[in-house]
Amino acid sequence: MQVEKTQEFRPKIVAFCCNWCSYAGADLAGSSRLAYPADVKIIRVPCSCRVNPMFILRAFQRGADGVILCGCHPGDCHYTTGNYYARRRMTLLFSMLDYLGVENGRTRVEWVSAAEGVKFSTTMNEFVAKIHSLGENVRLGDLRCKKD
Amino acid sequence: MHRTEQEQAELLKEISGVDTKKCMKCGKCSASCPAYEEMDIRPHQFVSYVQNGDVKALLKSKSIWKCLSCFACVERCPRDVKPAKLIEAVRLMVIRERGGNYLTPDEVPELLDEELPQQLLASAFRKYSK
Amino acid sequence: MQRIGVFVCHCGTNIAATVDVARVVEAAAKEPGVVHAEDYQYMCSEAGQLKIREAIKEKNLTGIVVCSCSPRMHENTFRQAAERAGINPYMVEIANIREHCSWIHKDIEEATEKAVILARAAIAKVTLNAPLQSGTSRVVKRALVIGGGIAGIQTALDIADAGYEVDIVEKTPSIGGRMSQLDKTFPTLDCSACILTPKMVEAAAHDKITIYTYSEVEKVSGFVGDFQVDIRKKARSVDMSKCTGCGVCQEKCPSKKTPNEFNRGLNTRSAIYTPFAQAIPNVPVIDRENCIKFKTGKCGVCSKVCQAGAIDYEQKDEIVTQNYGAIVVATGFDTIKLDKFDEYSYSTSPDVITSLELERIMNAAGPTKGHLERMSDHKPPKSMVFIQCVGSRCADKRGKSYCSKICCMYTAKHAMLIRDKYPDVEVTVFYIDVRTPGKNFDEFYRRAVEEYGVNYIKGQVGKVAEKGGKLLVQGVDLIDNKRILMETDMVVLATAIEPNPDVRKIATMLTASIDTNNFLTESHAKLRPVESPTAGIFLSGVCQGPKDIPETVAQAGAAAVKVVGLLAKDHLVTNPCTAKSDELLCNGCSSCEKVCPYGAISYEEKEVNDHGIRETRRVAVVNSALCQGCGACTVACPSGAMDLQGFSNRQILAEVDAICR
Amino acid sequence: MVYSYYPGCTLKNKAQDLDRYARMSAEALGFTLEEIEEWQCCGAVYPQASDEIATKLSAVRALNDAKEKGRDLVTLCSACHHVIKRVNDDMQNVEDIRTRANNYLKLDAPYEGETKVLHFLEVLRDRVGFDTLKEKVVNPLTGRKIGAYYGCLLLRPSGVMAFDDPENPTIIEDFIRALGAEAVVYPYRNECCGGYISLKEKALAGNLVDHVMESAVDKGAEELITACPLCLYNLKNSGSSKKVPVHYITELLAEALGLIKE
Repeated sequence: MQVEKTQEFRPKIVAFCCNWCSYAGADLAGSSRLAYPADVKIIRVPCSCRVNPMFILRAFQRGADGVILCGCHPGDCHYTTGNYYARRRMTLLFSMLDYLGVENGRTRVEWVSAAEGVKFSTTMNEFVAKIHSLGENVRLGDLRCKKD
Repeated sequence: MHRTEQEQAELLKEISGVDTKKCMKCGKCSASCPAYEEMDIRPHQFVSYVQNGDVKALLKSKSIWKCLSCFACVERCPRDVKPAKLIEAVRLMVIRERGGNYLTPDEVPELLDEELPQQLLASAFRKYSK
Repeated sequence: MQRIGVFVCHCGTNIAATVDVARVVEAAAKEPGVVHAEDYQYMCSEAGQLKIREAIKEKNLTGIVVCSCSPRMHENTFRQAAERAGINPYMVEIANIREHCSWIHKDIEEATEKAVILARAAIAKVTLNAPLQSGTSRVVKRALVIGGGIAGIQTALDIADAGYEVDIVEKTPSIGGRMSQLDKTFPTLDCSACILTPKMVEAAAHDKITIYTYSEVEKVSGFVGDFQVDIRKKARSVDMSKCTGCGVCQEKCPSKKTPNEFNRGLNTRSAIYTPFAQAIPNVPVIDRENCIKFKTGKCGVCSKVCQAGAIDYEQKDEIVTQNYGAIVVATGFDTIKLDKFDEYSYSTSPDVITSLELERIMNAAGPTKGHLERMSDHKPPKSMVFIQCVGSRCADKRGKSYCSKICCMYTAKHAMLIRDKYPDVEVTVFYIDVRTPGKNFDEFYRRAVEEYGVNYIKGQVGKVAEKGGKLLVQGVDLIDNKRILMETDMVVLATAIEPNPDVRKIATMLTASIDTNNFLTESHAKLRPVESPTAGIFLSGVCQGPKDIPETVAQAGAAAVKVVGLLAKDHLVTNPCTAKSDELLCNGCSSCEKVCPYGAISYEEKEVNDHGIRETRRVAVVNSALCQGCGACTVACPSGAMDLQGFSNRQILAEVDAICR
Repeated sequence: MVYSYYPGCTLKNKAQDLDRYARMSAEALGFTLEEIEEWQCCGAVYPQASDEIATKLSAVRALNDAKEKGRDLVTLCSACHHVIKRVNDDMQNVEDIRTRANNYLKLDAPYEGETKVLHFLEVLRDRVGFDTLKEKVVNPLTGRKIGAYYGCLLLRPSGVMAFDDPENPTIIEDFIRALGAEAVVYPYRNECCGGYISLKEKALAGNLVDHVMESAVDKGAEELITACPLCLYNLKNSGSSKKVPVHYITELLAEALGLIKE
């Protein structure tokens, strides 16, 4: 049993969620008991525009296999325009990650409103499945962090 | 090639580029049409007939030969639907079929008169025949 | 070194059924800095909170982590508990092990493992938390209302009645707005002036209300609670303290050719004028562009006839600077220009008019003294045609995409009034839909049809052409599927309304957002309908969206309540999770300033001590009263000088590390 | 200034006056209309269907010819102007039509709507200027009450044609005033006369012409001018109402410029 567990690939997935829409959407997924894999761990940020590309690079460096950023729908940002900044920054970052050999599928931006518990859960299920299909991320991992 | 009425309706939408769903049924096209009285199916009805897939009636309609291509309906439509394009598409669907021509060369001599401009013949053949 | 306490909640069985709480406690206790860890049935209960308070005191905790439900539920509860025990409320972090864990996972092993990781991330974050102090900012107990129509007047009256000072700034020479131009109002048909003028008088007489007419807002700075506003009082050329409002100057003024704006250009007025007889203040202004004295230097008739000696050609514009705690926008609307709808012959025929023009024609104080007549030959019409939705509900660029909302009702009103007063006039209405959602509205419309015999035709008009001194209306009846070609004497166009064109300029000054149709955006379409997303800015009337009078008055009252709620506070507590710039790292590049949606970042020349070197640098300074804490600037900053308190780079990275460990 | 000029089928035939007076007047006003070589009939009807390509090619050839000479393309007949202007718009904005038309034509360089299409009246208004025109008038048409007949093709759809306000145009009225005559504005000046269907639908065309004539007469017009040979034919020959004479715009222009010797 124990042996089987360690052999199974359990991806590490970081989800940045804005406080106003997506974090609330995740709460709604929870209160609606809409399951998604436990591999997803959410970090709360005030707005998607708070997410510095550095945070995502750091996650990959520390062994994350996928990073997803969720924010309010365009036009619905609590801070009016934050999600537009996020979208532009992530577009740039993702193209750079692609260049570095980190597959496009390992990163994703999704707009999830506070009412979209279903969407949150579906998105996370899809994303985890995608990461499973891509397997372990080896590109940016800091070898010093690697544990045997 | 045989098409169902629904397929014909889709084809009409495609070659006309008209999105029939945009229509809010105000009737301004028909209110603007100078040929309205001569039409058995009116401009606004072309939009709803196509939307409802009722193409057979349109193919038989004499309205397609009465449309003046004056674009008053296009200009004044508040929803940018462009009924004239739909009427032209129906007309094309008819004349593209064998035997669908509304004007044949042997009819021409008796229609001619002294002053008739070439342009009228050119346009008549383009509108009525393939 | 922090001393951290971890409190794991069972939430009854909500958490404990899928998360092995004891294992979470055990794992948390091993994390660096954790000196206390325990679990309890309901942490949010009084008993649970007591446990937290006691632990803080007994173990000298400096920070706490509560593993429980979503912070959106109980973050405040636990912050207050921490504060009561004497530590800073911002030294609390929540690990959401209910909504994000126990409720969505079935496998106890998996859920427990995840709960441990979430706890670890929260511990890592709280280790880097710093005490934060909510600031306070002052509230100036005075409100500004921009626009003196019914919306502005009602808002001002409600605020003033609650005991606060209010200033109304109105661009035209009198308050009253669009409502003062109306003849009767639906659905009760009371005379507009009879219900509006008492309110105008009340506002003018109110000891808490100051009215600036013929004035405009010129500059706005500051923020919620303390806006500083420059108001330009345009030179009236008449001394308000001396003028008695006798009206002789207007009578004697030789320049009488200026189109009368109040009557929508249907007649003319003198160069010195009050817009209408009940104007408040009842003091005329000189329209300098059309005054002979100002144009040629000669004339001066008004000055000669004024017994009070009130005429002052030398008067200059004056700037009044005033501070306000809150600002209400009530700038109202205008009808759209009809130059793109000439199929209706509005530009070419004087007998084709807008509904607002008809209001003036039907008004006893209007250009025809209330007699219904054609503007071309002043003959009474025998038949009239009303066309609905002119410029409303348009998908093309000619008009507006929205429904103007008021036209169906005022058209029914006009039709009914005309049939009532002139039963021999035939009235036909061309409509697309008749929209009458409102109390007693549909009944009103049905009365127009059933009792007054107004002929409603479902269909539109394609062309209106002048012919033989009459108007030839070419339309369609969609129910009968037949062409309508009728001669008529007058055509009335239910012209779309649009926000007052000045609103764009005002919204920019206020940093209030505006939609593609120039309507001001509300903070939440359902739940915050009278607040702008910009704190301290409120919306009243049609500037926010098309409305009739009852709705406008209701919204005006709602806006006033929000203003009063704000002004009632002695100070405002500011969110301490604001951006902060490290002046040693800042290179003054302005990147942060450009992305800030609140204008919270400015630059100062500041003397800094950089490793012993003293120099003056241009550095970013965040106004914490304006900053809302979104963090856009932190990412824009190329030198890493800008950080967000409560969500700092180091804190978030620590969470990332803890999750990926 | 030399413009490429597309006369079209009718101006070479039944409407030679329209063509001849245009060229004479152009020279008198300081510009030249140089007929493009080997032009083909535009078909006189703009094909609106998205799958019609072959019927647009003659217009593209004319447009490309002007492009190669680096000139603006001037038209006179309303139908030609309508067809060429709209095909040009397709070549600018409709990728599918642009690609397919270029695939057919195999030009040296693909044509992408570079040519500017001007109606003769637009040259007078925007390049010569009606004020200049007024100065060049030697034989002002004083006292004549002239109605402009726009018809439909010059004005609509206004988004593409961008000729004038489609419901209340003024360009021909300004032209009439520049020639010294009185412009009579009447509401049916932009309503269709039914020219296109006058071959087979005589009754309908007659009806529409009557509406236009009645409207013009009601407002006091004593003669009408038009840019379209088909409208001219139809206004003259269809309908039963009282008629006023109809002329080409260029006929009056040449007269006012003193180019017609009695």
